Amino acid sequence: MVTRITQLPTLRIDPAQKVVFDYKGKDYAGFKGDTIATALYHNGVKIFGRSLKYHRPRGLYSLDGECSNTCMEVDGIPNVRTENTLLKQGMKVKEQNVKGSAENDMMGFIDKLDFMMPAGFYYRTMHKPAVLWPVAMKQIRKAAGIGTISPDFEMPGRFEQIFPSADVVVIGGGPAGMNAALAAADKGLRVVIMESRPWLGGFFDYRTVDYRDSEYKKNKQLYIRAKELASKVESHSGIRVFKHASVVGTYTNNLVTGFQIGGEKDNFTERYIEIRAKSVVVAAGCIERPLLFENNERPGVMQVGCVHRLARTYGIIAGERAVFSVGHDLGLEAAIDLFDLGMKILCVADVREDGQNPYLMIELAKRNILLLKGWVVSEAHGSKRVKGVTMTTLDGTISRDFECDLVAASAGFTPINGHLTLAHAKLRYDSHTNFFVADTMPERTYSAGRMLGLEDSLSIEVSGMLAGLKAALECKKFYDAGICKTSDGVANSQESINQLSSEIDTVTAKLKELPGTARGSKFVNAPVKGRKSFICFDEDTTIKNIKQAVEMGFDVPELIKRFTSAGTGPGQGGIPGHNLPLYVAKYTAAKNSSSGSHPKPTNVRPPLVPTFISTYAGRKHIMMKRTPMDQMQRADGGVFRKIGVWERARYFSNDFSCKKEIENVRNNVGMLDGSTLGKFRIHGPDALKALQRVYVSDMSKVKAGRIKYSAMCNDDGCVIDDGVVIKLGENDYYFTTSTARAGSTIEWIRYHTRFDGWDFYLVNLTDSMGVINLSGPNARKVLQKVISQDNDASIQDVSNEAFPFSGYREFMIKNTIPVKAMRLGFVGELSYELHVPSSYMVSLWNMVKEAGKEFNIQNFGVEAQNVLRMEKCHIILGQESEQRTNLLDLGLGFLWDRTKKDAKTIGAAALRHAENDPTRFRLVGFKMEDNGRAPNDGALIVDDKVRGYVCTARDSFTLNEAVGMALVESHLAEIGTRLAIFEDECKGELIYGKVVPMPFYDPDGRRMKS
Amino acid sequence: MVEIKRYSPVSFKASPKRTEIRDNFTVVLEYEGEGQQPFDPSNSKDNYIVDLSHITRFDVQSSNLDDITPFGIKIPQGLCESYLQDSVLINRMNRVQASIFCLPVKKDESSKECQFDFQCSCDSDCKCDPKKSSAYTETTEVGMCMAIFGKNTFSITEKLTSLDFLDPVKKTPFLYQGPMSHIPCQIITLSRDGAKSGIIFTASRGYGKDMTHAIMDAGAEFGLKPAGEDRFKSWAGSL
Amino acid sequence: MSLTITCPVCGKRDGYEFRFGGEDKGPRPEEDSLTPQTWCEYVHLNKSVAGVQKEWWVHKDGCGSWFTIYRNTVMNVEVQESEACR
Amino acid sequence: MFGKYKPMWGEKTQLKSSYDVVIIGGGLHSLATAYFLAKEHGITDVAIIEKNYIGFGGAGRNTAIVRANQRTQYNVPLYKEALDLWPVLTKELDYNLMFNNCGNLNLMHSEAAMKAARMTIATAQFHGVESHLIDAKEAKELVPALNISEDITYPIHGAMFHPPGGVVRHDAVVWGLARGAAKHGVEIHQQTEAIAINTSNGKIVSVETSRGSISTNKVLISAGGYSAGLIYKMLGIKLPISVLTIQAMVTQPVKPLLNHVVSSGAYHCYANQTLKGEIATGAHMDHWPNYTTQTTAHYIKHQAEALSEFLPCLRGLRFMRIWAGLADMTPDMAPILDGNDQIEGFYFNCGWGYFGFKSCTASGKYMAQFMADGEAPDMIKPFNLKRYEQHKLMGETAELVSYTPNN
Repeated sequence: MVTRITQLPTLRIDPAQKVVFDYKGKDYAGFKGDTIATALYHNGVKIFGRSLKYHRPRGLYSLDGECSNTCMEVDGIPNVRTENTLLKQGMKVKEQNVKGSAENDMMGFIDKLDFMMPAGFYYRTMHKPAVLWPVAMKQIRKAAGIGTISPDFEMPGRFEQIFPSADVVVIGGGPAGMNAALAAADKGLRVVIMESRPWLGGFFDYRTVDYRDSEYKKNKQLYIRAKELASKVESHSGIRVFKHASVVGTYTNNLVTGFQIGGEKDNFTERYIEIRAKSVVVAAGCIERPLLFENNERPGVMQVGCVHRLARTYGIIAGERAVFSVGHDLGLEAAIDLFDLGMKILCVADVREDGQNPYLMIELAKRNILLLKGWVVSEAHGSKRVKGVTMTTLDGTISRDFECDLVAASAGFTPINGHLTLAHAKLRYDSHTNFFVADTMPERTYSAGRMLGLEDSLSIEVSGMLAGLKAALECKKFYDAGICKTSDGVANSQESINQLSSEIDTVTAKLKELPGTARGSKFVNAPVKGRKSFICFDEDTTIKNIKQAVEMGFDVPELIKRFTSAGTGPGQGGIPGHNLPLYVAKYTAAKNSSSGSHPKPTNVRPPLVPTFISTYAGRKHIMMKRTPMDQMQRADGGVFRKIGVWERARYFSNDFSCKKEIENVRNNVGMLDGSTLGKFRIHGPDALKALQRVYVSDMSKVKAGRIKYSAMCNDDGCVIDDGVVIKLGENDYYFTTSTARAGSTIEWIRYHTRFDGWDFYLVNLTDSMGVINLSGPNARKVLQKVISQDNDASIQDVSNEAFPFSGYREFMIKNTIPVKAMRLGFVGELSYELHVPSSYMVSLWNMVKEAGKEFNIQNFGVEAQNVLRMEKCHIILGQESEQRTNLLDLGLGFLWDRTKKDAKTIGAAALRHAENDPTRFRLVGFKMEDNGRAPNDGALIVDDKVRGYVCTARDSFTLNEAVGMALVESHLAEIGTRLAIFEDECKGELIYGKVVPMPFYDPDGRRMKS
Repeated sequence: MVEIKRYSPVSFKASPKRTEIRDNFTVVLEYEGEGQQPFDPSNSKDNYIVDLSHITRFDVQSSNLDDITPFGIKIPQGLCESYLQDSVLINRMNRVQASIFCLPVKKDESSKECQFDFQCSCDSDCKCDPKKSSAYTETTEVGMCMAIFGKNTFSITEKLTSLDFLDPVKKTPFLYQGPMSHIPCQIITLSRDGAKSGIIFTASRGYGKDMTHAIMDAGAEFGLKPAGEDRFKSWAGSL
Repeated sequence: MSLTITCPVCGKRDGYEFRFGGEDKGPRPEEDSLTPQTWCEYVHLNKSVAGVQKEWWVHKDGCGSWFTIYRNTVMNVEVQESEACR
Repeated sequence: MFGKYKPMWGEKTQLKSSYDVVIIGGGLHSLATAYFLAKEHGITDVAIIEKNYIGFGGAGRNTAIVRANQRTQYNVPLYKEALDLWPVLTKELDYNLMFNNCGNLNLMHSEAAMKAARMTIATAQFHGVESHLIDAKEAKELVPALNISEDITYPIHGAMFHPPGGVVRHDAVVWGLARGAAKHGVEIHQQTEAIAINTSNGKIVSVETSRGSISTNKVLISAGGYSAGLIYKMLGIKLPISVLTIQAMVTQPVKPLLNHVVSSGAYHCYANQTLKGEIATGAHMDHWPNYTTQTTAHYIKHQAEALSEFLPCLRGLRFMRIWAGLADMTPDMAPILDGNDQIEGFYFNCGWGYFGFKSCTASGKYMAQFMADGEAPDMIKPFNLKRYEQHKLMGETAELVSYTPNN
């Protein structure tokens, strides 16, 4: 148990509120505001898990999740970064990747076998002899991975998504970000600020040194200044604050994505956030650069900020006897502050020979803290946790050992550049700050604060203000150039732009007077061999591994990353991101004895913070279309399937052969809901021209009162759609398309006429009309009954003479329901298609059903229709056609009018080119030999090669034999040709069919046409 | 005997309190538990959704839209601008196309209900009466139509679409043609004024059920409630 | 990357509201003029420019307009026509 | 135990002024072609010219999935041979390519898809490639994490199970082939950009690079997604290719969860577990041409939505990294392997779409033969460019050609 300081003004825990949780089956308690890791640390847990490859013990190192050291399983969820996950009542916490326990891991011996595992060793081992590999692979798989997830795991919680609109997004809720937000919001813009920690304040939040703004002069401490800024931001009506919200992606055109973790009062566990801003300010701050020395990840080695924040934010003094090895003034500041909070500090090594802040030197001296300038920690001792360290001078000539249980180690800082590079900023290494800095910024994006290399508190704030103003100016310019000049919300006059520009000049000048970028600490690695100096903790990649990779010819950091895996673990490159390129540059320079190449940063990839799949998914609603008959058909026992964008009744019983449905259509009468058919009106002076372009037939021949069946092709001459066209008036047509094409028909027609400048107008009426397909020998009788009720005598006549095949009529049912009726015959029977306004569909359906009762009217579904039309050899596009078949191959050449060349009909040229090619596929009908069963759809037609395939084949109840249609090479298309059919799982046993004339059912069309 | 009835593609999990049969639609005027009556749109903390799928709508297309005057009203010139006059809402969709919504309005007000009262004096080549001119197509049945209004209107929409309803460049009422819950919609923002904020939108009729579900789910945290047409009238009347 | 496209009717919108309609190859050729080669060129062949190209788009989730834009295929961003000449 | 660390593909050398063969692009198809040219045909005076570093493009950004269950008879034998070559090459190159033949499970979400699968399966079986249609329950037994309930957008009806397929460590193939080719004398020149190809009287004469001119009379462009643009830029030959950006991503690593590759056309999604334990999963692509390898917010979200439905336990995992590569798509989803036709000595190998990884070994083998003989071997003859103007699309996809690249 570590004693807690419970009285500090900077604390973010509430010691009055206990939170009980379960760790490995036992109850532990932390405080409200604790992270899981701080609560565990408070309870004396120092080893959180074991490393991926060597099973080395790992402890708390940073507090922002830059490595997987504190990843644990929480409530069944693996790889939870406990160091920045808030503790909740009742949480169940477990260690990962251990055999036994994290404290005593039976796999720990692997740490000694590192000599067997140089960089890329997998590639050079375990494949000789070949039988070894499958065995080895199983072991590798078991050893890999860190956490465990069960295949039936159900993610608890509610995940939401929002797409807030904003003008400016500020990334980072520290002093620079808050200033940027205030500056932009004060100009009347809509600002969103996103901060990954649960509070605003950032770099100021835990620091008690004085804020040196001359305007205040009140000896104010930084954390107080942070609170002041936070309250301004949170109360500003123009600023929307997302706390506990990490940005995970930044993209071109100022798109920012992230997610927020829900608090107690929120109705979400996490929510995905996506914002299309007009300008972005990145003020993401810095993380610490790990110091490279032997055993630099031993539990007890922590980053300076981690030690400092543990004390100031969580009230935890991380060790009894501490040694510091730092490279910057903040390290010295932390040592002083921690000393004052009661930490025993044996020494502070600073890699810098000089340049320390004199004030801090005096304060150290006042406290008798030993400062070793030009020294660095070279090795941590202790097998499971730090028991001591060796400190050396930078050249390694003098060394000193200290016994200690805490090493606060930090080589310096490195900016969090991911938000910039993801949005295409190009980085350059700056030798003054020793930062990678953005050379070219993404459009309308500005950065501010510490990531620029600023350390002075006022400079940081002013840089934020400047970035906020610049962002505001971009937005103003955007609105000023807006397509609509009807702005009322924002004053966009040139005047306000000028005013803003001059304000920017003033602030720029002010910033110039303030301290500029600080000199950063140079890249240092302790004078050791680096066998266990880890450049990447997640992947156990050592300095030695990097050297090996370079020797083998990998000279680009990005490739070394691939070869050694460094930076590819759950820490998202946080640990090696800076050190890897620097080390590679240094090592290759030394190797080639050149003066040094420029460090090239490795790629950063989204998500910048590991993000739950459930969070990205947010609230995904299944969006399907339903016909007006949906509920009723379900009540009638319809078995529904999602077909394209629609929910459709495919069957009306669990007999998927649909025998009853089929027989009832053939013998009595059936009704099918065809509402999904595409339906359109085209009108305007050039409507006919447009139809001539897209349909293969001569559409000038469409007659009033008649329907015209035709097809649309693509430029390859493949049929993309078929349907009927009805002439409603001069240059006014109603036409139907297949269900699949309904959504793209308008787009298609407009595309193919886009250069012509024709005046025609299209209206998609698909959803506005329900369609009843009334089919079967009794269909006429049913229709007669439905319409006889009120139409006048001339309309009432639906005899074959008055309403023949291919006829079109309009009725009013009960003087109320307008119906467009077409005499068609897709299923091969006497058949009517009734188009009715969708809202009336249920009523008309019920009327038809009632009228049909005496004729045993029944529902039939899409599959029954499929079989019925197959017997009649009517094709379904996509089923009897594909990429390799054109209009002619399908036997639909009769639709094509070759005389209308001026129409530049789509597909016509291709049809002309291909029509004499003897090697094409042909659609044929076949029946099975010797009363054999039907082959599976998709079976192949073969000889020694594949010669075609079966499109649709069924054992026909109507014909009492097995029939089908197939696409075959044209030399097999002649009537009487024997087809050898190869089915899946046939084990070489072929079955045979014979090409027969089409259609199989009612070949002379008497049933359909009379 | 089958009773002739028209059905909306939208239905709410709420019990109608008062209904009215109109043109064979059963129009809900008020649902149980809708909240305070009479409704004061400018001072309400609640958020409502109203099914307006029964209202008459038209599509009008012409290469010369300036000539076309639906119900005698000029079509707005600016692309994606809307114009609301009495009960007629006209939305300029593109260079050659506009949509027209005939909104229900308060009976007791002097404003006319366009679709019933409109008298056209043209004898031939009519450009103002949708029933006479071939430039118009009735689209009532093409889409569902709903209104969402209340102070959290845009907190609800931001969960469903990235369209920027609060874009300061836009002036209400204005039209968005864009996706909501992944479905292409026409969305007209009628007001962005605090508690009076609200939109009307249409989308393909077939999506009625799933769209309703998506909106109710998004609106749950803001207490989004189904309301009857009367509440819509009070709101629309206050604009 | 995150493409936005400026629709001549609806303004600047998210790229996913649109559908790509191919490199601009000019007006549809006369049917009689087409040989298999010129047909193939018009229908199938592309320049696949790594740089700025003129291309067709339709605002499928919006107003339904077809229009051309200039886009830099290396950066996947819409650019001004003036930049296309560079 | 491992001896001295030596550069795997030779020390950096000067670019010579002439080579027998110049190969533009340092990806898998180039490396494989070079390897087979040198090993099988004794043509060792070969330079590979790579603008960035070997494996920079699709070679290092692909699904790593291998399989041989293509749709049509021209493709199946080629992919079968490619699949059979992994263990052979592991031995030959003495480099562990880590072939994990865990089998592929291609999910079917409708009756229509089951029918389509039958045709593909029959084609595979006809050519001696193991592939079976299984129902949803059997699929669930193989992959317990599958959600076979009805309440998802695309309920699972069954799957095409292809046991010989699996996953190969893609980087290993790059490095192994590079090492193998270099051993046989092939020179690999990284950071070297091909700028122009010079012809004379319809014959190749030289290649201009950023490091000088090379005279040669045989050039191969097999630069993956960059091929189409380069071929047009350097030689004015247009191709029926749309270069699209395709994305893939991984979750944080977990202990074994998926023992097979799972893919779904309806969800535009595949998922498999790498040897490191990450769930590698890939996506649909933007259907407009691009040379960018930047990722989008749209697809990582789309992927999460899809996985949430059919592999719902993955909701508890976090995405860690997303990246993108290029796929050069043809209208019929089959590649174009052609050459020595329009321009003597000029060969090209492109249009692999997202099948470039699984095919690279066989493609390299036959392109090497093609370049050695000057005449296309029967195996790759059908993949000529002429087929497009002859209206003889190959049918690797059933989808009809539209104005938008299909994928």
